[in-house]
Amino acid sequence: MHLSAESLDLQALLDKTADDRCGALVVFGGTVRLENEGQQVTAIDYTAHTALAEKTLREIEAEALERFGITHCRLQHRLGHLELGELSVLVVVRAGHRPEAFEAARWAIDTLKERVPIWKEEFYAAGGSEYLEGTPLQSKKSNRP
Amino acid sequence: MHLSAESLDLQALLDKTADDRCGALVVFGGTVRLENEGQQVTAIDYTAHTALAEKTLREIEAEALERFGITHCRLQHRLGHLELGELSVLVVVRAGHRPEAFEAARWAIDTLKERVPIWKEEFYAAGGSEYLEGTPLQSKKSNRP
Amino acid sequence: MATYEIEMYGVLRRLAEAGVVSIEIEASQSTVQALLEELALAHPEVYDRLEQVACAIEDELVARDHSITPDQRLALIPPVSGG
Amino acid sequence: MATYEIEMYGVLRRLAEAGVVSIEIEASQSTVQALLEELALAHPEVYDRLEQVACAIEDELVARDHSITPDQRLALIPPVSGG
Repeated sequence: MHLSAESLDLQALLDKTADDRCGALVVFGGTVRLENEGQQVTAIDYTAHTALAEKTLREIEAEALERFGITHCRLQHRLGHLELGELSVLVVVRAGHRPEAFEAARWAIDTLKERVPIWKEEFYAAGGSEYLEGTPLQSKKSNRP
Repeated sequence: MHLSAESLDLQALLDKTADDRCGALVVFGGTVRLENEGQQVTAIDYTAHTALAEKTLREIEAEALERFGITHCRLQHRLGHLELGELSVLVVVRAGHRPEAFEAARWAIDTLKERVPIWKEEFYAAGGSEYLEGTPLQSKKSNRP
Repeated sequence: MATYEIEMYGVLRRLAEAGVVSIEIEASQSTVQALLEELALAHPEVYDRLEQVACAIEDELVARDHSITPDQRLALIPPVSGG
Repeated sequence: MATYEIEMYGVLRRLAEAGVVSIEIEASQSTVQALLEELALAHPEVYDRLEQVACAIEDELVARDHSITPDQRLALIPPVSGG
């Protein structure tokens, strides 16, 4: 389960990935921040294309294992209404050693932000809300001649 | 408290550093690994020069804030007898954005391994134990002419 | 004529004021591109977003010359901003 | 002559088979370097480690020409391997 309407549970991910073969754990967490581009934020609503997002998150996990030779990579993203400070995303990487663990975690969150169909709508203290400018998905190229 | 004879408590560090100004959390954890340099490990004993280690850990935290412009950096190291899979060290960084959070966490664990007077004695399935080759501390240069 | 349903995500849902919009086109023209062109006519408020939109059917991204049947829903994926 | 205590850490503790060793030197020679030279004579098993050892008094690293008094304990810090 890569998308969750409930609070993300880091300890559960750590328990699921516990592995004596690994000496290094790297976690990235994204949290709702009070300020963005000069505006005071009060909350963020996250929505997703759930089928494509789930599949893409699984693909990024598998690609991280292959690219970086790490042992575990787990990605989870929160959906729904998040208050300040709440975790929106978790990346958990376990590997033999720390260089590849750091590299894989960084790559996984960067890639998640580029490829996974999730959208944030920020709500402001001054009133109103905005969908943030995002990253266009690389459209599938035509298979036709 | 930077040195602990008890299991390290990541959740406590996350709670202590919770901060609405931060959008990025990076955690590094070191865990006791089953294999090192071809030998099967059963446990590690960590010892420290506690006064100098505490002070050096505090210095690295403060230096991380200044170097990387991050908001929080907490370091904790376990002492005593650790079984396979147990956490030996935790680095918790919170920052506005992820690039500096990743850089600071990586720098903090690298620097901890170079500067903090802690020693590991590995115990092997084949019997016996070894102190691992370490990194010499940069000796203080003479103040005299 | 055949009726197609198009799912709107992110900012498109706000602009179109709907999660799903229905479009009618000739069955013989049933490509993703034809649906987008008809959508732009029926919903001009999303027109200038369509260039940056990716298209999906179920959990597959599809190209604009992909053929589509009325039992398939086209999903419009604007630039993503998760994390 | 004055008695000085030297704390052994890491592999030094194993080699010396003691956490603290006592050394006697002339009070007039009381530098860190003089203590290390006497230690090498009294405990040849640690001799070849001393070049890579850092020295501390309480929570301060000190240079080898640092003066030391018998009420201060010198700590010998071999290469570190935490993390």
